[in-house]
Amino acid sequence: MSNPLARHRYGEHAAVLPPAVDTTVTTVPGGDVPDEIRLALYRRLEELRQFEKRAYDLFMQQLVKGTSHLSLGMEAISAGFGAAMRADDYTLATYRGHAHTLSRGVPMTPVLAELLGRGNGLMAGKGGSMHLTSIEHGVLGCYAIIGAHLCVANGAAWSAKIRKSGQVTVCFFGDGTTNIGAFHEALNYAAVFSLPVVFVCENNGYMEYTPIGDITAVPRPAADRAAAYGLEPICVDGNDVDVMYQTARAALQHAREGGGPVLVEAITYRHGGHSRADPGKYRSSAEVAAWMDYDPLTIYRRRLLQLGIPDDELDRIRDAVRANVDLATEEAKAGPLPDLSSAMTDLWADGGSEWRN
Amino acid sequence: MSNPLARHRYGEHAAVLPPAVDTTVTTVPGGDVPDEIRLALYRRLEELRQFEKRAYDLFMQQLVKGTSHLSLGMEAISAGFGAAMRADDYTLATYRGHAHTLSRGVPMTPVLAELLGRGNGLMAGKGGSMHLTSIEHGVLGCYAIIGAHLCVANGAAWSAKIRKSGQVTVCFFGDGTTNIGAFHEALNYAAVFSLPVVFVCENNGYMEYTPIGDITAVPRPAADRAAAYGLEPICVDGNDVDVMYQTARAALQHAREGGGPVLVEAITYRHGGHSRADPGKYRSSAEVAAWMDYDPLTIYRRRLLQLGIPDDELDRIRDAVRANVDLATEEAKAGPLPDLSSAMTDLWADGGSEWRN
Amino acid sequence: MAQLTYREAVARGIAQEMRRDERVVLVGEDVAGAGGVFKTTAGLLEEFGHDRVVDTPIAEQAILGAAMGAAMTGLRPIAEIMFSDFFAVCWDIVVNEIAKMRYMTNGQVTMPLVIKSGNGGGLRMGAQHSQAVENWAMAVPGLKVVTPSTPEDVVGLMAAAVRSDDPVLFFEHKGLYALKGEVPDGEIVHELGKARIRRPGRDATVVALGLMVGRTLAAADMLAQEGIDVEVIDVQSLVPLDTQTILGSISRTSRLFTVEENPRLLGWGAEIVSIAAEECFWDLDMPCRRITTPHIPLPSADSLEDSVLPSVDRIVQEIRKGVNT
Amino acid sequence: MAQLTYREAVARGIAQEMRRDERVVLVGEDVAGAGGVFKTTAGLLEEFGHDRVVDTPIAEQAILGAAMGAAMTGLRPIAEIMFSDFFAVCWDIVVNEIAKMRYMTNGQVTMPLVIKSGNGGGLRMGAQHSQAVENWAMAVPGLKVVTPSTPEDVVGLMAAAVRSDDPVLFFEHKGLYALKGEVPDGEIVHELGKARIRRPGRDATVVALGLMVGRTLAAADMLAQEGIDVEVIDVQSLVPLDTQTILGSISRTSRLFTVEENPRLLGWGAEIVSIAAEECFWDLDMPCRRITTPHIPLPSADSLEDSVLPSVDRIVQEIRKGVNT
Ligand SMILES: Cc1ncc(C[n+]2csc(CCOP(=O)(O)OP(=O)(O)O)c2C)c(N)n1
Ligand SMILES: Cc1ncc(C[n+]2csc(CCOP(=O)(O)OP(=O)(O)O)c2C)c(N)n1
Ligand SMILES: [Mg+2]
Ligand SMILES: [Mg+2]
Repeated sequence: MSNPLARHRYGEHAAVLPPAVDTTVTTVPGGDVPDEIRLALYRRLEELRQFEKRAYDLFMQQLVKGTSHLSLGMEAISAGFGAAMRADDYTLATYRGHAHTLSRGVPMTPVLAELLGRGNGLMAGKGGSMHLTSIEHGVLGCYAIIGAHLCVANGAAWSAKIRKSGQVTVCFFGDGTTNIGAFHEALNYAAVFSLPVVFVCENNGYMEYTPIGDITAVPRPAADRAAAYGLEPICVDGNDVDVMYQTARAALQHAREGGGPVLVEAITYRHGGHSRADPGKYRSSAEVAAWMDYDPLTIYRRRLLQLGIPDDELDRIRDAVRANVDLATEEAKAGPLPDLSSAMTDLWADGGSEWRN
Repeated sequence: MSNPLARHRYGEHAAVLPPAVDTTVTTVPGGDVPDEIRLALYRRLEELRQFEKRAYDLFMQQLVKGTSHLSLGMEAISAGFGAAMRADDYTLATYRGHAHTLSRGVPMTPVLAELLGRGNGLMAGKGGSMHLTSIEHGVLGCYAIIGAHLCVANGAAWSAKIRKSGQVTVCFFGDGTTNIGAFHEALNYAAVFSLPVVFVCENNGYMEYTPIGDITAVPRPAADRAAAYGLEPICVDGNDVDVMYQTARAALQHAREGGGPVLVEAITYRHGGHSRADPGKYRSSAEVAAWMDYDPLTIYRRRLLQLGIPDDELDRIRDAVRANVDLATEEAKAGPLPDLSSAMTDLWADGGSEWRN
Repeated sequence: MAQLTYREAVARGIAQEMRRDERVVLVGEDVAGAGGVFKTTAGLLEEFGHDRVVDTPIAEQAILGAAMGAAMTGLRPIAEIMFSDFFAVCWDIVVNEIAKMRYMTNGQVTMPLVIKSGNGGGLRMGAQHSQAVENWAMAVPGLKVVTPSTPEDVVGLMAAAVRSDDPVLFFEHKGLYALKGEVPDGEIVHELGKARIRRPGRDATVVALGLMVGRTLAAADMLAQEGIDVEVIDVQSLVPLDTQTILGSISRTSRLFTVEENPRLLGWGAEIVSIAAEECFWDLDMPCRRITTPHIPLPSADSLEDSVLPSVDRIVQEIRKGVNT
Repeated sequence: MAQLTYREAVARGIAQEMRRDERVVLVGEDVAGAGGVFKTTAGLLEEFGHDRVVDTPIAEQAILGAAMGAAMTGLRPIAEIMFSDFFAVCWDIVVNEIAKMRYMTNGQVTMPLVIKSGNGGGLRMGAQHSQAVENWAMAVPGLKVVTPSTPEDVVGLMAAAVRSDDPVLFFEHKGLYALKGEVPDGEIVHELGKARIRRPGRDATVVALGLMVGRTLAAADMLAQEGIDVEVIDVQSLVPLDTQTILGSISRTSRLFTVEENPRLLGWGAEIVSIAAEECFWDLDMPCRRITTPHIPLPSADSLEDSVLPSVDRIVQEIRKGVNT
């Protein structure tokens, strides 16, 4: 962690280092993960990685319009949670939510088609990259204004509690989000009503172009605030998918069993810029290099090989994923433009948008 | 402190006990206060007490319209701060701000006249009881919507810092206010920019009609959150005006010398209901009685007598204050109604309210 | 048939719906134990218990976020924002989340929730506790907006709001809480989106809302004595808007006035006047007129507040002047 | 005379004022080191240093609170709210505090601050990053509201906003950031509250704002070829509103259109149409018409977004239809 509030010239802050180097991160033991889950985790990491790279390429071809925020380098967090969640659990994520959506099993084609603004998009082109939602898969939405969705997550958790459904709500957000008011309201509220919700702070070290340490009063933006809500501080290695899977299992179990909310801080890094407009030049090349070495996919593949999983089995998975991404790309590109009349539908529950008689 | 989040029937929560009984409160030594300051503190307590009682009587006579929130029982906090502040320091308070305004030396007549909606009111009847402001005395306003003024306080502190004026901003608010988003934003912001601001949480145990412990995840709503902003937890006896004076001095000095923000939690109690509509029936009579015994004025007068200050000197002060309150009442009642044309003035800096040419 | 206050009618309307549908829950600051700071939810905790009637921290974003998330997952929450001025602290959840969610998700989500709030001036509460902000909500696509003016309408519109699968902002006028009125026994459910002609008349159409309905009716009585016979429409529902009733009335009277409590610029009356100027221009015999509070915050002193809110006298004068030009 | 983009003009206007008056400070998310996410503040940190150009946490209430408190105590802050949609997370500070403070204190306080914000649609950013919300601000007494449409106006109106002793909401249209235009050398200061006739014409008055000004001018050119000669007014400043210029134009043309990007209900055009329907009714020859986005959130797909924002074609069609009725 860079030293919070240290004063420095822009771009010359202390490097944000990977967990292996940073001793403030508790590394939950990642052992004990069954092999078939490990393979599923690996597949998911490949999917997220390859999907985001494809999304990037499609931007470059001007096929994705507007803006978009990729999870390259941060895939282990949503992958670990996705694997640990029950099919009917709820996910809420941010504008940086492709990975979180896919991690719940939403197919790639509608997601990619949504990015391309096509009629076969997940929301038929009405939401876009920042608002992926698939109620069918428990994805209650991606939210583009910082803070709100932590409060919304409480509502889903409240309803599950009233309905006694046993569902847990998982809410992902970034380090920068811990400084907005809604974070505080949501955490206190969840604790007061002992709601079954897991808040997951993906600490990638930056709020857009500003190092999180520069604008946060404590070194660990989420974990160091846990006590303010009577919660345990949990800070884990967000690039180790085994750690994330185990962390997710423990957190989900705690919440599901009536233990109330959990706040997890997962340390990670984004490989690229904040959004497609950003080359990420405010980060030193040494810092970027250190994290590229600590890439979740690289370290996981290395681990699986060490555990005796054959190279070509992993290759097969990777190639199968590639075929899927290619197919999804074709299907998305081949998608029709949305029917223009759809712009006027589904404002209201009656399917229309009439405000008068 | 009542046990946070304990579930109980409405009105049957554990009693909120005075600091003398509650061991979680750090009692800053109140010694070492010079006699003339002690007498000034006593006078101020009498003023605040008698003023608020008069305001209450005037409600009862239907002369004060709208709503109003009294500080009866809570006077030691603003009195202690008022005595410790530099004349050019800034105060921001809430809808419960009569005491905080008077504690900066604002005369009683315009304050009372404002409550009565008269033309000689502090804001000529345009603000009312909840918005007392006297820039001349450093009172930057009383704010009636929870949370905002903590953010505004930062701005005054920022400006003092840029202007290198050495002024400190003191911002008063209630226990219930610690759960709203703006509290969190303001505290982090103040810490990040090391602003000369003292946040004073007047913990009177209740958010309107709800015990604070029922809707807050930690027992000490402010002190237990200090660490989330890298600040020291400070929790003091808000009914002991010597303690408050010393606490204020230390906090002001820290902020003035560039040490950054301070967050003080002062434990206190309101004798009456939240506002004039509220008889305060959700509190057990034993609880109210315990606090009536631990009344700031009673304990202070007792202390002064013990310290050898003669009874009749204190009586003289009390009577002088009474004469002032009587005079202010007369002057306020005799005040003219506001000129109706004043409703259209001073929206804009040009003195008018025209929105068109 | 019972005499109920407007305030009691709020609780009755909520109770009616909570009895009918156990998915209906109520959440807000001091709504449970204390029965609401305006006592509009008195008795509900006792009848429905702590699971369904919930006191919250001061955290309006958390309250509305909770209502929204619950509405998306099977409940039908009613949330209270104590004073409508406080919508400003949670406006993001209202306008960017609740209002847009169904549209953005192409209909995957429905949002059956009600936000009730004490609204309006006249109680000497000053500029931060007196605003009438229906126009803030009307400007945002995806929100339904109602303000009842009688106890019976409170019950009927509350029921309609709770049964609506769309988010409804339910504005209760604080100045009407003590108003008494007849409320029929049994279940009452009105329809959203209907204006009511409170008084038929031939000479002018006067559209009013909330507290202004009563003042306008009083003004109409006085004008009648001068031979000016105005039709008073209680618009009640700004979204959906009953343009048929309003335009129909104008086509008969040829004259349009609106009586609004909010500050002048972009009050809801501006929409009604604009619709008239576009759609029944040829019916209009004379300029439209909006009778509003001037474009200022509300002052707190009683004399000042009374001088700026539209009064019966001012309504009479402006209509008389308008009709006689 | 230099060719500047609208985006560069923002930085130039701010720099002009920061050089002149050291009380002017700038605060917002990523405004310093990064020069703003839209690069509208590039170079200011380098010239004015960290004391006067400040990067903040994501905490819009804290940002505007800081600006407000500083304005009350001797500074003249400019605060950035990155996207105007985010006003909803800090609306309380804007409408209940900044706007009302001077009035409530009977003039004890002045509030010389500017809030600049990226506003408007057309960039495929979806419903939460595309709104045009000038009408939200216009409805609140105590706020001045401007939206420049050319680089030169950006500089001149920014200077006027900074020099104003009242709070000004300065809306920058995101869709115009890349627009280039001539900007004279030297100090530029315009006057707040002036509309500009961008194109004189006899047949109709068409009032537009921001991105819609250019589209309306393009539409006017097309209409001219059909012999319809419209006057295009860039309203620029909604508060104060230059009703003289607008009403003067209507008195010459007898026809009023507004072209608005915001959703239909209670867009700023409703105020202008209402003023016309009240004050120059007898000048009007035909119904007024508001050309707006329908009352929906903005969809994100390019084809959908283009279909709902007023386009040059739609403006042409509606004016043609209006003028020919
Ligand atoms: C209320 C609000 N303020 C500002 C923004 C602009 N914004 C979008 S993403 C972002 C940075 C968020 O940082 P963090 O929470 O760390 O998430 P990350 O992008 O790193 O995943 C900002 C400031 C916003 N969307 N909403
Ligand atoms: C944003 C907002 N929500 C709700 C209220 C209504 N309200 C006024 S005072 C109050 C309780 C405040 O409690 P606390 O902060 O403990 O202060 P106290 O009144 O006890 O001094 C509430 C909920 C408000 N004014 N503003
Ligand atoms: Mg981040
Ligand atoms: Mg309290």
